[in-house]
Amino acid sequence: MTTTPQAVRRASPRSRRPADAPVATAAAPVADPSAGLLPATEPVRLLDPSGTPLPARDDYPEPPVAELRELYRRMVVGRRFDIQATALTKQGKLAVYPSSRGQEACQVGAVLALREGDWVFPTYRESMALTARGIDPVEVLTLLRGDWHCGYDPAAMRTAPQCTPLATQCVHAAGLAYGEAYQGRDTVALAFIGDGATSEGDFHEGLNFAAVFKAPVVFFVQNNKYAISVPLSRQTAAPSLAYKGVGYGVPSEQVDGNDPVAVLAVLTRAVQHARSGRGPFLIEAHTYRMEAHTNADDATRYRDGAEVDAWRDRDPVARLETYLRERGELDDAAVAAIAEQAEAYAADLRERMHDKPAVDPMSLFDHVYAEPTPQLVEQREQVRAELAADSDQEGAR
Amino acid sequence: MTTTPQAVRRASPRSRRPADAPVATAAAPVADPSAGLLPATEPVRLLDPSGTPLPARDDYPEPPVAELRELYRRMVVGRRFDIQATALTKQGKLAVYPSSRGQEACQVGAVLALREGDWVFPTYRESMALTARGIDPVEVLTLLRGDWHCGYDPAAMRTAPQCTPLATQCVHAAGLAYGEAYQGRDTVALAFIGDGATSEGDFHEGLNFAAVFKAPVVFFVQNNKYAISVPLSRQTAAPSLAYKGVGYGVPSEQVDGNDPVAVLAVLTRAVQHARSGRGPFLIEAHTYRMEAHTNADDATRYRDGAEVDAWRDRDPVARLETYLRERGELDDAAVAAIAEQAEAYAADLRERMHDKPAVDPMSLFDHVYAEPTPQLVEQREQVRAELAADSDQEGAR
Amino acid sequence: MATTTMAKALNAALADAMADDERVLVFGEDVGQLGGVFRITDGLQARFGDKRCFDTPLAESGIVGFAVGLAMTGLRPVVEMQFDAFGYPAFEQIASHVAKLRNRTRGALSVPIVIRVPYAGGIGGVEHHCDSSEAYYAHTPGLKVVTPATVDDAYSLLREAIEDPDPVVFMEPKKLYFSSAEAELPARTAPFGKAVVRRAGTDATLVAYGPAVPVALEAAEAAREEGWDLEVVDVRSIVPFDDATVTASVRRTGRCVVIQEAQGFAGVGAEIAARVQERCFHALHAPVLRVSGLDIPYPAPMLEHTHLPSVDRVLDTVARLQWDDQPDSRWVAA
Amino acid sequence: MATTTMAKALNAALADAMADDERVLVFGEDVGQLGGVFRITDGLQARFGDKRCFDTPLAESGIVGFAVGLAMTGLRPVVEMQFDAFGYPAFEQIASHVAKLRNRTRGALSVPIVIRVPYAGGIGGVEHHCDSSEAYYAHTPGLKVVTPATVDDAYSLLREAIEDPDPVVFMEPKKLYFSSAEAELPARTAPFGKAVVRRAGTDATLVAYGPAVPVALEAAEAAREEGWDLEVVDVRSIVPFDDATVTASVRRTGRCVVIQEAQGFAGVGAEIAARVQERCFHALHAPVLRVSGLDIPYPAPMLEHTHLPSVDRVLDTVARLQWDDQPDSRWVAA
Ligand SMILES: Cc1ncc(C[n+]2csc(CCOP(=O)(O)OP(=O)(O)O)c2C)c(N)n1
Ligand SMILES: Cc1ncc(C[n+]2csc(CCOP(=O)(O)OP(=O)(O)O)c2C)c(N)n1
Ligand SMILES: [Mg+2]
Ligand SMILES: [Mg+2]
Repeated sequence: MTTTPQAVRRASPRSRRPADAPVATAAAPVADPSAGLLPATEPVRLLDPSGTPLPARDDYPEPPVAELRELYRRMVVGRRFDIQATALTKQGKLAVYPSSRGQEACQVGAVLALREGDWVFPTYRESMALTARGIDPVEVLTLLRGDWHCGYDPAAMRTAPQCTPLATQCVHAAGLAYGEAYQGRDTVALAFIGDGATSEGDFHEGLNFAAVFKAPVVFFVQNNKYAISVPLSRQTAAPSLAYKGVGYGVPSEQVDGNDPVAVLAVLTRAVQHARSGRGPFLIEAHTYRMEAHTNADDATRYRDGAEVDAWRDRDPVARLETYLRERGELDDAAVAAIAEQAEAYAADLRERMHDKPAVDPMSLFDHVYAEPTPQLVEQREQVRAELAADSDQEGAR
Repeated sequence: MTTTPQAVRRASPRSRRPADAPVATAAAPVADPSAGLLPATEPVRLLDPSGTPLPARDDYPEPPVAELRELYRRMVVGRRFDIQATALTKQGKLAVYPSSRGQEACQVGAVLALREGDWVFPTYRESMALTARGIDPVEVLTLLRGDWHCGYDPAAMRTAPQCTPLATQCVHAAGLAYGEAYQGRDTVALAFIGDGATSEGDFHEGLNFAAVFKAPVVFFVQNNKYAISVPLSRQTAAPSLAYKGVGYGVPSEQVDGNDPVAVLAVLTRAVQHARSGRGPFLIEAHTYRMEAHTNADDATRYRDGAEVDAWRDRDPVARLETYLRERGELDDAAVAAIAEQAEAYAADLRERMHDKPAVDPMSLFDHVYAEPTPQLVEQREQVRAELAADSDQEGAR
Repeated sequence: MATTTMAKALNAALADAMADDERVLVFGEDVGQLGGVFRITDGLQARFGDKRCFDTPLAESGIVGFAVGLAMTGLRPVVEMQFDAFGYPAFEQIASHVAKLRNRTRGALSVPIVIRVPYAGGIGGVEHHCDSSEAYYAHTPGLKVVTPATVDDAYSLLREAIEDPDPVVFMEPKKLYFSSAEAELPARTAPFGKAVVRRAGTDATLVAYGPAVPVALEAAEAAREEGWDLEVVDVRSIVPFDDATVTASVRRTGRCVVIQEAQGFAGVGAEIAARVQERCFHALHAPVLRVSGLDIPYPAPMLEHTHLPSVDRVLDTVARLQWDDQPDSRWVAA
Repeated sequence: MATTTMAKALNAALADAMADDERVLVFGEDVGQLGGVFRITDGLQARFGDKRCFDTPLAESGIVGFAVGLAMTGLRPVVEMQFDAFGYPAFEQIASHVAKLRNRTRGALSVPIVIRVPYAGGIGGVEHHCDSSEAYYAHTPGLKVVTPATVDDAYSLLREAIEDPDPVVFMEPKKLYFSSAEAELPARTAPFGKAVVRRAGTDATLVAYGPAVPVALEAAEAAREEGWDLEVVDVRSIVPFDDATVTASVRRTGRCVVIQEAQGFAGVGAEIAARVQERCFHALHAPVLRVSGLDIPYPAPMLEHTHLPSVDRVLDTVARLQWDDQPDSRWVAA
């Protein structure tokens, strides 16, 4: 039995789009040059925090209910995964884990809006997005367990290695999206980025390259209000991070990042926008990091419990569950079945994480270059000799 | 007789502002969070291209006529300097010269809007701004003649060394402006930057730091349409570069960069804005680089003469002259007197640039550190010995 | 004398510097309320206020460039790059401005900034958190580069760095943050430009710095069993470098191994080896050998021990110092 | 055989690579219509269209990062950093991504990018236009670093760089751009990883690369007057480095001087000197000496000749190779 969520089955990415990805030209000033570029002043929201639907919107039609059920399922599994991973740190099975609890709607919603052939550019925080994408959870945790840097095959999973140097993935996403379009494929690239990382130069350069080359990229800012300990007020004086789009000629939108229906709706439209050849799109999701930055961090040093508690009431999982129940799309039995799936997923992960993996030190030399240099061959022989001496010594004991 | 334009005499920069430079907080979404941040859709213009005044504006009152006359005088001297510098490259007295012909209104207008105690952060193109600032023209050309990197004393002239690594000066300006405010001084920093350089990460980081720390910086983009050969359409897909301000919570304006009256008016207000503690301001001036990027560049490779010719009709010097003549503030005699000043300035420069300066190779070791390291002392002795051997050899001949 | 850690000594150095000199400002990512991810700036904001110790936007080039501007106004910025590899976004500001501003302006402007870089590995950190980046800075004229290996040096070198009229890249070996020792603070140890003999010996000299110093000392202890009495020199100050102490030691012992944690190729250890053989050629009974990290990207935690210079690797190398005066068989031409 | 310049050879290499392999894209600042500030990309846009050779926004980190993304789709980006110091803004992308992507992903992703860097001085360039930045890259595992000194090597090494499965930092000595030679293009010379003996000699080996190679050759000519017959080895491929050729030469001659234009401290020359003495200790009659630029920021045009390794400085150094088998008086302890 596999407990990995299935990848969404949509049309294949290979497609008919012509190879010419036109380059944008700066428009001459017109009546309102920012028209269509500025975000709405308020985040898009389709459910209120209690799960009650708000008036329907033409611009953001509600996603099909089957997708919402799938969204719910993966969010539940994701959350269970997240809890399990945190537990593994306490048992010393993981060196460190950056939880994304509270950000389930963003992480899963973004992935669900994509086709299988699209590319995801995650940060270290996107573990739930990766599990939602169908990556083996053990491979998701390879980095944090410490047996290698990237545990999954990025090419096979159309998911870049989780990116730690902040914002650097933004330009990769622009390049990849442009390269795909250049080769006639209608792939969309989705770049995750945090609120803090928008301050880095590479965020600017990534947006700008994507805009100038009309690359099909969705830049998805999860504004979880903190960069480790630093609150948003120290990152920007802008009205909101979404207002950065206009400076690149990139349309943008804000979304309630704890409203799973709105997240999926906004992401779906942004992905369509990108895929249709109209260039990049910027989304700022307002959400909250419920846990500390990582298990090694102590969030009580910089924020108080009341703030965290207030966000508990906006829990994205409960919100979607309420809504689906109200609509009659989910009942106790279905909820229990999904919870069971999630438990099985966690149990499987726990079991497979039980033993320390075997890592071969000689593999250190395998992937520095396609072929090791003579210098590396020498160093490899030295390490081989050291290891042999070690095992001789152990044998002698 | 000194032919250096006098520095503007205004109030001294030391002042009464309290040492607390408050840090901005991101505003919660309100009705129109971009209100007051977006630029007007059209560049501010107070004179039409022929020099005829346009209807007066409350928001940008015309600067006092004495300032306009001084502006004219310095523009004429600046242009003459620029022509002289270009001539010096042909005579092999300068290695290279990036002309700013066509940008006189921007370069001189910006400097005139400042007090003596304010700081200027120029790029390699700002030679005319430097002469307008009262820096000895020979010292302005030190960099390009090649006897040392920065020829003037930046601390004394409150003018940073001309900056070549593009956009890096933006963060320096933010730091300096904040540091001055922190120490209770009401200094404003003006950072020049080109259209191309706005694509660099440091432009983003500089604007953001200035905004978050409410540092009194005016970011002045001279959009002269090209970055060497690369047209603006390759730099951005934004409606205009001024639209970048809102993404940082920084108000912005566009100005006709070939309208000297508008440039001075807009800069004056922006400087006031900054000095009053309201944080940075972004200006995009639409102008044109009449010459090639430098004398070493061949602009015919990437733009046609018709485009250049069209801009000839928008000449900022002629525009201001016409206007001042129409107003009766300038007559043939005054124009001739200024032209004579400019000639004298150029003649003096020519003369003083005639001889190759004496540069002492031993000075190479003087300013790497406050005190040379033992390694540098060793290398200095080696060079001293080499030079001694050379001069022995020459003596022997 | 109280027992204290290197982390605490660094914290004390910052606090004392801020108390003694109003111009000192401490800023960077998470250095304010949080006190830094390693708590090196712990308590500074509470004690000196959020104008003197503060968080910035998350942008290293911005942090360093902002410091340049502040230094131009006479302030003394001390900035933190949260981890080694996160100094790279600031590389242009460091190499083209911080290192050069004094020179470019013939001394009219100076940039007495301290850039603190927690560096190197051995702590099970994930990728990009364990680089040894000192050679990039040491190769850049205009920067001073120092790195403590002891608790009192941590305090003293940091105080001196803040007082120094030149920009200093202050490399803090992360794995030694929580090493502790008896130390009487405020301590003042040997100044910049001085290496220190940490252990006297007669048979060979181990030259090391930062995280490699404890490895060298441990190796020297272990070497006694093999009958070798090794001297250990702690470089401390990479730029300026103390040729005198190092060459005096090697001339005495006649043999030398240079140890660094960084990947070897074109690292600081190469410079030291090159200098030592230039200056001590006739005293050497064997080539100057090097022990360093492998020439690979810093590996994942489970493999880092294979990468890091170990006591065994040092001893193996010492064993190759041609004690029998026979050439190293590895390099004998076929 | 026709006479051609290094600039033209590089241009031909790019054109031939683009003609042979559709995946090759050339981009950067001013490389399109202008053909590059040194005209290395001249005519490529006209011939191959503006989808295959194009200008980008002015942002080096963006250029390199964009290339990373393109390479992930199977394309072969060749990017230009307009001048050496303008590669620094891209340093994080180069050190943390380009160099590491293959390793991080156990080979699942690779980044066969060529980063062309016109470097070094001797052309009267203003500040920030003349840095020798090769050591920063050579010290970064995962990058290959090559630098031609001859016209046919310029062609051949660039073709090979573009074909190579690994990222290559291709350092182009600016002052040799307009040096010319007889060359039959397309030429294929020795592959990556091979040094070449440019001049045979018996008394000492000069090891040099890039802009220092002509200096070494000229010095070797001049040395004949002094009675020295010098061998000159052109390194060409800094990473991977050809130990075999260099050590074979030094074992033959027994003496070695390493010449580089970059500032000396912790540069590539230090690595070469360290390696040579490690491997040739018993063959050496004198320490391996180095000639390099001074440890100062690159100076203004009127002073650059004092900074640059000159023929005289090389000869002075050769003179110190202890031809009388007496120790260098400079280093004799007081
Ligand atoms: C270039 C760089 N600088 C610093 C860091 C250290 N660091 C890791 S996460 C983090 C905070 C990021 O905040 P944000 O972008 O809001 O993302 P979040 O962690 O909240 O998801 C910092 C400073 C880094 N990884 N990369
Ligand atoms: C970081 C960096 N990259 C590249 C260059 C090379 N360069 C010098 S000027 C220039 C064009 C700048 O254009 P723009 O910002 O529009 O200013 P302008 O020259 O038009 O005044 C370039 C690419 C540089 N100086 N610095
Ligand atoms: Mg965040
Ligand atoms: Mg321009």
